Amino acid sequence: MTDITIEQVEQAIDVASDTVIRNEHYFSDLDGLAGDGDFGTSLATGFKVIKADLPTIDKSAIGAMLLKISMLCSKHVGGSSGPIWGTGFMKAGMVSKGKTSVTLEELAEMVNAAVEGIMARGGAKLGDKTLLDALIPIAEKMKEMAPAGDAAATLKAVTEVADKAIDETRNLVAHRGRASQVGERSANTPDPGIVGVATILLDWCKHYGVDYTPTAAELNH
Amino acid sequence: MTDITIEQVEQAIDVASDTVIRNEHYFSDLDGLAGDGDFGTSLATGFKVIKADLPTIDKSAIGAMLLKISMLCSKHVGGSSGPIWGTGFMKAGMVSKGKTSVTLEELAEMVNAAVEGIMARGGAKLGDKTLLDALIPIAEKMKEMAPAGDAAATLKAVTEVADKAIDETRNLVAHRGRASQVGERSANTPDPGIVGVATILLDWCKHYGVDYTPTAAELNH
Amino acid sequence: MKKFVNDPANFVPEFMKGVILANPDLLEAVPEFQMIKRKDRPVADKVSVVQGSGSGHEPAHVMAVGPGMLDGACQGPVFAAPPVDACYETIKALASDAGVLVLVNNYQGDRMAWDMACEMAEAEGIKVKQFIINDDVAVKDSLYTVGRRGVAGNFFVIKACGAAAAEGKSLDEVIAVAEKVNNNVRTMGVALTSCIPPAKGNAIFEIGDDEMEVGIGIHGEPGRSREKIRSADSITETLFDAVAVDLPFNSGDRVALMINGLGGTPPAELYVLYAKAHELAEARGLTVARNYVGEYCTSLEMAGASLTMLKLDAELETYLAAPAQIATRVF
Amino acid sequence: MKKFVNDPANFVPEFMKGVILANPDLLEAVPEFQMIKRKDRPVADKVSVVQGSGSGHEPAHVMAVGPGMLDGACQGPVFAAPPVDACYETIKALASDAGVLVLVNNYQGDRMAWDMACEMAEAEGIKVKQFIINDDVAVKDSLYTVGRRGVAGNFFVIKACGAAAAEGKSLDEVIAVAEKVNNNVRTMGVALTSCIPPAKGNAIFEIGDDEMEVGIGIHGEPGRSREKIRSADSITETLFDAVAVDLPFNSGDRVALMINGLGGTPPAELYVLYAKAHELAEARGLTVARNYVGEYCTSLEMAGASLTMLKLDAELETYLAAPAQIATRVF
Ligand SMILES: Nc1ncnc2c1ncn2[C@@H]1O[C@H](COP(=O)(O)OP(=O)(O)O)[C@@H](O)[C@H]1O
Ligand SMILES: Nc1ncnc2c1ncn2[C@@H]1O[C@H](COP(=O)(O)OP(=O)(O)O)[C@@H](O)[C@H]1O
Ligand SMILES: [Mg+2]
Ligand SMILES: [Mg+2]
Ligand SMILES: [Mg+2]
Ligand SMILES: [Mg+2]
Repeated sequence: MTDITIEQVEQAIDVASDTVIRNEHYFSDLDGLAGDGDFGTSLATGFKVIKADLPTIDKSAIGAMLLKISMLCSKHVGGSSGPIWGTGFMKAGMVSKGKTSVTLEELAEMVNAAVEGIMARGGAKLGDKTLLDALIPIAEKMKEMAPAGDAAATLKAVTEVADKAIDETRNLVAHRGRASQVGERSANTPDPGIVGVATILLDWCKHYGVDYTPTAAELNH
Repeated sequence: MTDITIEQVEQAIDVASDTVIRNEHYFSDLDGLAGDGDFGTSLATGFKVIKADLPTIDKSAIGAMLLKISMLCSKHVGGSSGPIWGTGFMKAGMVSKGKTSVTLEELAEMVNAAVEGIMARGGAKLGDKTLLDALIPIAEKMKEMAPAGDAAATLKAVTEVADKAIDETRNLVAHRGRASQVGERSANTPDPGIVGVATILLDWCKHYGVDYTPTAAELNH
Repeated sequence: MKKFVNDPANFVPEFMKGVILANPDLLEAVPEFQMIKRKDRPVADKVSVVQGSGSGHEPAHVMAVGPGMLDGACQGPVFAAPPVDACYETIKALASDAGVLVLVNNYQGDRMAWDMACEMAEAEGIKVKQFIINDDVAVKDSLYTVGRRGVAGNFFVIKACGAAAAEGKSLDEVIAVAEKVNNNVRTMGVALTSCIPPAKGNAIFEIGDDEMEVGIGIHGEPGRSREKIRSADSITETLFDAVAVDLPFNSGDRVALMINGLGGTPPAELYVLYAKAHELAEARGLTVARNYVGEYCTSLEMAGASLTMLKLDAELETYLAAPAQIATRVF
Repeated sequence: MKKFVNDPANFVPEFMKGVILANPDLLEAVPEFQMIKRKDRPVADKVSVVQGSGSGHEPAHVMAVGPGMLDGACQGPVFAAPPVDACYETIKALASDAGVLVLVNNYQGDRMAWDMACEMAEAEGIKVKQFIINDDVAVKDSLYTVGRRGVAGNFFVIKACGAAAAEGKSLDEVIAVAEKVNNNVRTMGVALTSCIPPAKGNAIFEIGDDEMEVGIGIHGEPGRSREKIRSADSITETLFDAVAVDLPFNSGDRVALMINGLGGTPPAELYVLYAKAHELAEARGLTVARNYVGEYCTSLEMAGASLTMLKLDAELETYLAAPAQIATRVF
């Protein structure tokens, strides 16, 4: 097995940026069902800047690059997503300080740090119907599979986790974010954050030639 | 010829009070055509108190009684009519201080004092489409007829003056009071103040058995 | 009716009661005459400054009673002059050896009521004079109407006269101050919505969703023109130009600039207007020495604003800077 | 849209510009971060008190910057949290040896933004702490939501902390003051109308001509109940009772009582509410030691009001009485 290089991380982020930008209106529409309809725009606004700056930002190390991306989120991403995604990149960056490449196990630790950071930041728990309902099981799955060192298999597995999370949380009531203000009315709508995470993973699968057939309607729209 | 006693003045005011009270809604409706529709109510509110207090108020002299009535107007009559009618009674009272009866010529002086007071108070001139368009010619007519000492003939004459004033001012534009705010739209409406004065005079004719047939529609409604 | 009101007939006495309960040390009421006065006035050697007009313009007029402002005021019903006897009793309650100055906004009802009240008070030997305020440039002055209305500029006349009276100036000196302010202050307003007098229960005029009334009177009197709503900056230009050319205000003048909310317009919007008004003043070469942004003379819940400018000199700047206190306060 | 607005995208920077132009000696702006700060702050030996939240609540939050109040604040878009970096830059701009206290109203967006900003600032060695304000009794506290919202009670936390900081109290001492105020202040509001965020262009919620929303949030969040409009007194009873039983406020307590206008309700109506609230307080055996009637925390042009009560002790009374100054002023 080979390590994941900073170039690969940069590329993955570039691909994710395209996903977010392409789905701007779709993600906002999903947020509009129970939330305030700004999720797609907030995220896309930030990732447009990230994609534009990516070639030129500090790439002395993965950590440095991720901390810079965190800064861009904190400046350009509005709503809750700013601090949520900014925190994720920040925490992942802190555990990858100085590294120009990481093992799959180290990547798992980065994801785990991001998840714990987001939980601490927003106080959401598993089942609150937030993107953590995808990220928490993803972090566990990565921890479990990382030792085997099969990046492709791991990507496919976490994509499936995120895919399933969409339908598993669909009928829940949101307890965080704007969607929580409408209470019961947030049931029977997908959580846009979870859909966002799953869509990024699905695009990574496509990009890296990992074939996976999603089940959630939002991934086949 | 005999003088006009304080009892007769009191009675005339009592009759006028009935006129105002009976026409409360009609006068307000007329004011509503171009003004703010409060004339009838404002006047009636005051004259209800005047009629009630009349038997008991200071009747040591005509002047004292009229000054007291002026006070009641200043307390209970709203809108412009409070100071207008209050001023009229005040000025008439001041020139009849200490008198328990007045000659027709003294009565003419009282009316003239009232008219001058109202002109000074509100700054309206002949032709501004206010009750002064009735009162000014009335004062002149009384001055002219008083020496002859025929009260009935004088009453009939001034009633005719007021009656005519209604139609002579109908097409004018109001330059004073709330009606002046609507500018041109105040044309082709009768001035409620003039109608009020004419109606009181007409009722006095009826009360004193002076027969007069009015021409203005508002006096035959 | 989207209003906080009990029996509409009690609207005025009830808000006045609130003013008294909120200012127990400073003010006292004479409910019979809908009058509010300073507890510590009159005093023999100081001119008393009083006012009284229709309700619905709060903080004008009773909420403008306090040290350095009015010594007393009486309220009429919403948008209607107070009865003559309330005006008379207000003069009497504030009568002092130095005299009473009545600041009358130029409306026929108010003028006649105060004129008669002053005559009655004088007949009793009370020293009293009236001064007529007419700062509204929207009305084309004319022989055939009562003329220009008194609107938000009233605040500056009160503030300056209140300060002069507090200094112990004589009645004639305080009147001279009123004259100076009134001769140098100009106002024009714009309404975006109508308003609903509680007792009436419906709007005093109709206005379309995309319309505004430029030059509106504070009782909803028609203004200069009914127009389509424009941008805040463009509206501010219209108000500023009308005011600036009227005096006129010339390059080099030091001015006080006020954006007054008509009741329904929130603070943020008033500051949007102020930003533009300030720039226009500077572009004209004026120096904004003092500024006022808030509600000074409202028209119930009407959405809208007025722009007032006062040309200053050293004397007026001192009077505007003098300490003062009224019911409407922040802390 | 019956509003004074230019390009809605510029609404916030434009009203902030007005605030700066109106307070040139006191305040300065950092437009890039929609921040306004005191010109004479930070100083090393004094705690800086800062805040930042969505716009549309003026005078909260940037208009509450001034001596004895906030030292700095940043604004987000209308009804949306400021970006993390604006919060971070605000902390940095007011950083002092004594430390920075961030007063955060309890909304997830604000909390997360300030939490991350504080973490970033601390990472740079800046001494900073947060305090969460949540005085809105309308929200039933719960494990499953962010909990009670911070509303008009925010004013009292700012006022007391500002006074304590001005006195030179330490960061922990100022936080203790914030805690005392927040633990003793309760608010509930009612909306008669909705409001229109300029960029949205339409009402944030629908409400019938004869309806009111009791327990409204300042962003139009649904409250406790949608009801038919009742008399001012009856509405005041509902607000007062909800507030009074919550703490609870007991006979013998000295309190500060606030009637806060939500933006579209004029002064007279607020005093009608105050009159009743004051009577209810006295009927409960409370002593109203200080009162506040006006606009402290608005919701754009929403017609409505909130009632806030703060239980006082000697320390808090001193802090509320301490001199202070903000953009929103009368004279
Ligand atoms: N406290 C939280 N912790 C983690 N994720 C959250 C939290 N609150 C909201 N989210 C995620 O953010 C998404 C909404 O993002 P966005 O619309 O930008 O936030 P806002 O609710 O402020 O409008 C939700 O779909 C949810 O997945
Ligand atoms: N300045 C004035 N001088 C004399 N009479 C006047 C004047 N203004 C109005 N009036 C008379 O008063 C009548 C209206 O009375 P009222 O409705 O009580 O006054 P307002 O115009 O204040 O509502 C008018 O019909 C007119 O005859
Ligand atoms: Mg959202
Ligand atoms: Mg009338
Ligand atoms: Mg208002
Ligand atoms: Mg308001």
